[in-house]
Amino acid sequence: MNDKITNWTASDDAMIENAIRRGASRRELLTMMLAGGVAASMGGLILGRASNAVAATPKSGGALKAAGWSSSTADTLDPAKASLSTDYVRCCALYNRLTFLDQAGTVQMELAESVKSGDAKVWTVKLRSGVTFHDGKTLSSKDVVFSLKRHLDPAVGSKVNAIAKQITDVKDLDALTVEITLANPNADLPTILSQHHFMIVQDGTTDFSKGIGTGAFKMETFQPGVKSIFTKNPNYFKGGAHVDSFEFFAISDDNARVNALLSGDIHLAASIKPRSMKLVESQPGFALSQTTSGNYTDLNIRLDLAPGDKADFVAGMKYLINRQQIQKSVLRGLAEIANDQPVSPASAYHNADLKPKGYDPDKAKFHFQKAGLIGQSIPMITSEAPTSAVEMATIVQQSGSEIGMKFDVQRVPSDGYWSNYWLKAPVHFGNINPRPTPDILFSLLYASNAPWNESQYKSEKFDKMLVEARGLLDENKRKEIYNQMQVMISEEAGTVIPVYISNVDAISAKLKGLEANPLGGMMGYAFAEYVWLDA
Amino acid sequence: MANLVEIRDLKVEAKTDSGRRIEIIKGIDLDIAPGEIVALIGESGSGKTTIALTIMGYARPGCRISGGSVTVAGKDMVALSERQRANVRGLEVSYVPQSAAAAFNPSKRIIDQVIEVTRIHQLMPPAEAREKAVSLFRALSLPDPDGIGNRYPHQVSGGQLQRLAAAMALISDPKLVIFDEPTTALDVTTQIEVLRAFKAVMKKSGIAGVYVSHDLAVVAQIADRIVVLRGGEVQEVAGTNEILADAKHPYTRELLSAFEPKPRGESIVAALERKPLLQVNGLIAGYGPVQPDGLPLVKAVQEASLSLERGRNLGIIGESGCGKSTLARSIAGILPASAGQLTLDGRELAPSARQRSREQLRELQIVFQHADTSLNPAKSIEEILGRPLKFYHGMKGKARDTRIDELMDMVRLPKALRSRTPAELSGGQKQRVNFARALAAEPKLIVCDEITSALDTVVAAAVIDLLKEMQRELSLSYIFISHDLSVVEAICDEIVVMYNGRKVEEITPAISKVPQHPYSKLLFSSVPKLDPSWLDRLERDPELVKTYVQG
Amino acid sequence: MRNYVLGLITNRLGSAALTLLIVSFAVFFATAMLPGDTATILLGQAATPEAVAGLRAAMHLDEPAFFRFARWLFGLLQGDLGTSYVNNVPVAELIGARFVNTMRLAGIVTLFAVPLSLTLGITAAMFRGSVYDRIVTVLTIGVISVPEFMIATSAVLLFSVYLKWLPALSFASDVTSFWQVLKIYAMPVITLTFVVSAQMIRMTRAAVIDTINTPYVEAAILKGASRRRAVLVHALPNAVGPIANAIALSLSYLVGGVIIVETIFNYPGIAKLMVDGVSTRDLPLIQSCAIIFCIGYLALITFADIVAILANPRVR
Amino acid sequence: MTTSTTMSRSTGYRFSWIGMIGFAIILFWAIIAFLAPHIIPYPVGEIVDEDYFGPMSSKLLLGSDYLGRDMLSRIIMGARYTVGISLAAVCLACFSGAALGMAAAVIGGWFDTVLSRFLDALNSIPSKLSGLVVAAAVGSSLPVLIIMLGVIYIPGAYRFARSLAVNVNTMDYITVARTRGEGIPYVVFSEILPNIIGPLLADFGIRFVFIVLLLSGLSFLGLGVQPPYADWGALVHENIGGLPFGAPAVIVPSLAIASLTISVNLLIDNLPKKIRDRSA
Repeated sequence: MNDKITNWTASDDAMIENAIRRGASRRELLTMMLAGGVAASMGGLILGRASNAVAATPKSGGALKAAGWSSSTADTLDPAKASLSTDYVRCCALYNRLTFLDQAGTVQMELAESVKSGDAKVWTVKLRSGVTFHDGKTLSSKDVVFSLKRHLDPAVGSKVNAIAKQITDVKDLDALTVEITLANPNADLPTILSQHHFMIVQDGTTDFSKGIGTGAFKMETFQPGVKSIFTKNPNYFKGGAHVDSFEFFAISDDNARVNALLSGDIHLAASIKPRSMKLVESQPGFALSQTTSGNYTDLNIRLDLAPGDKADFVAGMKYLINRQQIQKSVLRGLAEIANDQPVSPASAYHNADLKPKGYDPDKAKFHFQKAGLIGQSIPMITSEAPTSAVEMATIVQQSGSEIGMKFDVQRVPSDGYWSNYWLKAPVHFGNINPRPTPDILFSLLYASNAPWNESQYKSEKFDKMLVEARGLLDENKRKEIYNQMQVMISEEAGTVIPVYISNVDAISAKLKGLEANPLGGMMGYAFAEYVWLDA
Repeated sequence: MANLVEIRDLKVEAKTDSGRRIEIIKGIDLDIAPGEIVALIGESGSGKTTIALTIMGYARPGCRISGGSVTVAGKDMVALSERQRANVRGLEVSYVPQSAAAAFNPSKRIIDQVIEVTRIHQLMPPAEAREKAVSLFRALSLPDPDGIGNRYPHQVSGGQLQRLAAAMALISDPKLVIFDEPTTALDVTTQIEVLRAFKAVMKKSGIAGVYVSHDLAVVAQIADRIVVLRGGEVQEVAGTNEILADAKHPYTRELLSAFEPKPRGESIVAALERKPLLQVNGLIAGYGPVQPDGLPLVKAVQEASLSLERGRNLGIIGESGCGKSTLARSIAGILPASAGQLTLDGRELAPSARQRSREQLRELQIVFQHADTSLNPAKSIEEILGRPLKFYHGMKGKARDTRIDELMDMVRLPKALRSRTPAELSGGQKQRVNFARALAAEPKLIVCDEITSALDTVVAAAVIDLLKEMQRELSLSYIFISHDLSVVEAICDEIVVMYNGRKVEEITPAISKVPQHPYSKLLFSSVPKLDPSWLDRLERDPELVKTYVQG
Repeated sequence: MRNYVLGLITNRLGSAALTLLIVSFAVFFATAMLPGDTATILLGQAATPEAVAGLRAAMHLDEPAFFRFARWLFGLLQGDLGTSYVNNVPVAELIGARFVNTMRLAGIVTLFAVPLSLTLGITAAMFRGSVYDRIVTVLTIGVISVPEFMIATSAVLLFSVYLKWLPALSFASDVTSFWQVLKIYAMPVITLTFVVSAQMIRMTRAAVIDTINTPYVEAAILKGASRRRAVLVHALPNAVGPIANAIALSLSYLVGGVIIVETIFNYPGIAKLMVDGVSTRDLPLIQSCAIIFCIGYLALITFADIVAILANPRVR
Repeated sequence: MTTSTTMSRSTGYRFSWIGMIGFAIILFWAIIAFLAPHIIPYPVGEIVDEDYFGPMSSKLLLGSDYLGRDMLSRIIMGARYTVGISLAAVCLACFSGAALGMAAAVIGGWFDTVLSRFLDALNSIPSKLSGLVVAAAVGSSLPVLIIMLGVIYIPGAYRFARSLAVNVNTMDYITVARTRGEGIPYVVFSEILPNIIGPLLADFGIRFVFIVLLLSGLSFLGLGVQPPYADWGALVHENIGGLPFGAPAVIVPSLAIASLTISVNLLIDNLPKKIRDRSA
């Protein structure tokens, strides 16, 4: 990073990037930077940095090696079951979706030529013609029907079963046309289909170990929990990847991952911890790539259990959590301060007028006193499983101790956390991965019947608004309703969302073409197809 | 004639726990002529082994030669470097250790260890060394001289190992051989063979020797000159005959007197009503898995029957492996008998100590040979004696303290030793504690398993006196197990001779001291006498020796 | 005599088999205690009750646990390690390559660590009380005192990041030359040699010192043998039993205890596999790994016992 | 060795200076651990430094950790956990291991066989993995941690104590005690224990080191003391990212571990000896 720019933090970089994504003009950006205290002459340099990927010309060849952070014997090539970052990366390399999201967060067509609907209830998908699978078979609508219907079968164990349930019927109209019928109108279907789990596999596939897809790479070696090696698919319908081969594996230890990058063993170390940034920055020939995609770790207070059944406890917690400190110390600036609702600034629907609550121990104390909870020991479940939750818990605990609130922080093992503690404990941490639309976020997390209703928030008004917005094809109206819903969550729900966490991938300077993507780090896990190695 | 060894004003220091150095050899002068055999005699702690080892320039760990000179064939071993000393060791002076069983490396073949000296000093090619070793084996009357070397140490008997150790010492044709109590660990019948072999080889090749021993009778057979040591100082030096006939020093006379037969003295209990105290009928005991007939695989004691009357003592003698200790352990219930009955004072005893009542256990106490291993080294004398008082008699506090003092008085131990641990006591003192512990139980019968074997002659005699005295005062009975005939004769009313697990003869010394059974005869005749010509005059029936000596 | 030795060895093998049985039961009960099952863990955040129930039925997890265990144990007796719950692959297949990796790493470490430890341990014993001995003793305690991940990370920083001599990761595959093997294994081998040697050095030194204080070593010195000869020829052969035991105990660590090294160097070994098994509640995998660790441990211990028996002419 | 038979009263203890240094360091850490809450300059959870992996300064004597928390305070509180947990666990392991080992040696027979096999089985599961399973099963509270660490090291302590006790058990004084009619507990604790206490203490020391290390190894796997507190091993691990900068946050806890484990061993190798002069 350039030393001359003072007070310019990585989060400022992220802000600019977001603005670019949302489609801000160059003039608006320069205004923003002036407000941030940066001289206009400097502006060009930063913009150059933020969008350097666009300028260079790709080179062909080379063997790309990259490391994610999690893998196990549960590694799978079945997109429906994909659960770890490594699964997503592998699926992106091997398969394609009907649609995908570009770095600006807008829907682009991939295997589909068009996804259209008149009433947002019955959708017609036209497929690209001439797309072939790795084994030479041609993509047809049968494959799409099979791929989508799988998610409805409980025996498959699909991760998106809850979302897929709104699909009531899928049928092939002809070889390249598929009709999808929804239970209720949903204008977001094209975005929903851009999620990684909706990758298209061959009709009738039961053995996923071969990884036969339409993607930019073919499977060469797949050892669950060890590594995967891919080779370039010469018949790729988009025209082929830049690199000849791609090797991906996971190094779960953060330091080991960074060290592997620094020693030149890999080109990309995904999702490094903020504390490792200093080291990467101190070494020449390496850079950081940051994505603010709307991932967040939240403190969940169940409204139906003590102490969350007292509204003042929840209100107090929202003042007690030191967002600034979490952003600065825990995440080293790699985060944006959030306002207790799940729609991040990366989304076009983010309500920028809703200001985050400031750190105010006195107000917090007032609320806790009102709730009669001062001096009581309140258990708070945390774990390494939700990102930085242990550190956040420590900070809340420390702030609490200054006003006489005792939090009994209990760190529990990561494995089993999601099934044993998340959603269950009265006060606990959760972590929500980015979802492309507010509709998905709200229906998964805040609707009265939401499967992951972290704080057991129940509001009939909210439910009605959700259904109403879903069916609306008028963008402005939808945005207005979503803005209101964000205010409701921020004020009423028991989820304290202190910051949106940026993902930071450390990369070798040789790796070019990496851009940010709202679906997550590593270009929404699909980087292998787009990047090239500069010799 | 120049002396082979000249020791002048030799001083050796030892380091104590506190790091203080104390002198354990306090200025010794000693000469050894070529071909002369000099005996160093004294009780343990007299410094006899320490002196012998200095001739090789060696001091055991923790010790150090602090002054004087030890000249061996013109070289002062004290002044030499470690490397130069190594050149003398094994070559000019060699060593026969007290226990060849421990001094042979268990994991190497005997022959390799015997000829190792020639290898170290590069004296001759291995093949030649082997031949020489075999001829030495023959000269030392070892059985199967050609094959014995290929065995491992555990595969040959103790007496053979001792002779093999001598062969190891002699193979380099040294000028001087140091024998460190080479026959102490052997049975008497075996000892004769070994002594004869040593004497023959030494005389034949004119090698000088230093013979370290505590047993005057053994030394008398082999040494030309005797040096009497005590507390690191020479008490008397004289020719063997002179010492035996006309000892000047009082300590020497004390040593000699231990050999005089003592009158047994009429037991005072003898006058009392004679009632059987212990009866043993058809006792069988042994080791190994139980066979279909309900008896163990290895029967160490076969059908032994004994009877002991109250106030009388029973001696059991025999050589190692005859089953005498097994018998003692079966009586005490340590090794439960497989068959046979035990009756103590009219009541039947269960075979295992675990099944006996506390009262029965109290009435029958056992005292072991090694006071070192029978006294817990981590406990003070007070604790050792106090435990049975508390356990059997529930004594506490003052009463117990008083009783401990009484017990120590009885066994003639100074009260100052109360809080000492066994390691701080001498061998004799330890054995007294061992005995006092048995007395603390106030038993009717004490089984004494070789309790004097590990003691020096003078000390052993004193312990025997103590036993007799206790018997008079407390009307005890003893079963006295030993391989040492003189000790048994000194105290017992009846003597049972055991051989190979069986009782071969029962002798009542008061009636007849002459054994009838051939083995008993052989055993009785093998006990060395103070007469220097005893060994040379002793004639043994070769057939008898072949039958009964494993040697 | 020969029969006696055979008997002793059979006895050792029998007790090893008994231990294995105990382990398989213990592992079964321990894993049965784990909260959550494979279905819920696999679904993670997506674990809705219906989804879990469906997956459980599909994976046959709805059968009683003991029944599953019995079936697994029965299969094991026929050499079948069962099928992973998680990805339906035979456990033997999952373990296969990783087991080879683990054994290879263990083998290479053994090749370095054992001679090193024996040399240091024996020489320290030979020159007991000397400055050399003190240095070795203090260094071994020092090395024991450093956490494994600290050693590993320091080694990576030094050799990979700064000096760039060695790769930071160790993949067992794509090895083409001996030089590459050396490079790839260098880091984990350095780390593990540090970790396992210290204890072996200590034990070797103690065992040799024990035998140095015996009459037969004194006898050797009195034959004119040098200190070196007395230790190497006379003391050492009799210390083989305890040394073999110490080595076996240390090496057993290499079979299943190297999770940290496997993690830091991304080495695909069997310890990491079991950690995965635990976090996904993949019972056949956990049980099979545990059995393998147990077999490894018992094989080493039993081997050491047999070495001790054979090295001792008294029982041979 | 030959020594004269006259005797003097034993007159006290001999304690080498190496042992004294070891003892002093242990005492130092024990006092720190005891006083910890009263002497920490900042609360352990408080972020006092804007920067992370800060250097030593007059404000933060040992610099700051990866979150900018005061390292000195964290190490002082860490002493409580490292010393406390390890000590409790090693006591548990050595006491029960030694008691079982001695009992097995004395009782023998099937008791010995079954117990030995069972503990062998326990020992054959790698310690970190059994730690992982236990923590996954019952969580990682302080008592669970101590019991787990203790149980993991029982087999080792058992093996060691048993092998020592088997030797002592062949001694005549044990036979004497048993023919006196003494029960197993007396034989074990009064007759055997005092004779093997020396080697047992040495074993205690080395096992203490192992437990400190295993505790830090567990922190690598995410198990251990509850935040904001951390034992030294966890401190090393959470700050290991500072190693390339030589940050005190990673160096100092490493040194603390080394100082404790080395001094425990120095002390145990050089325990005060009661002087038993056998001669004046």
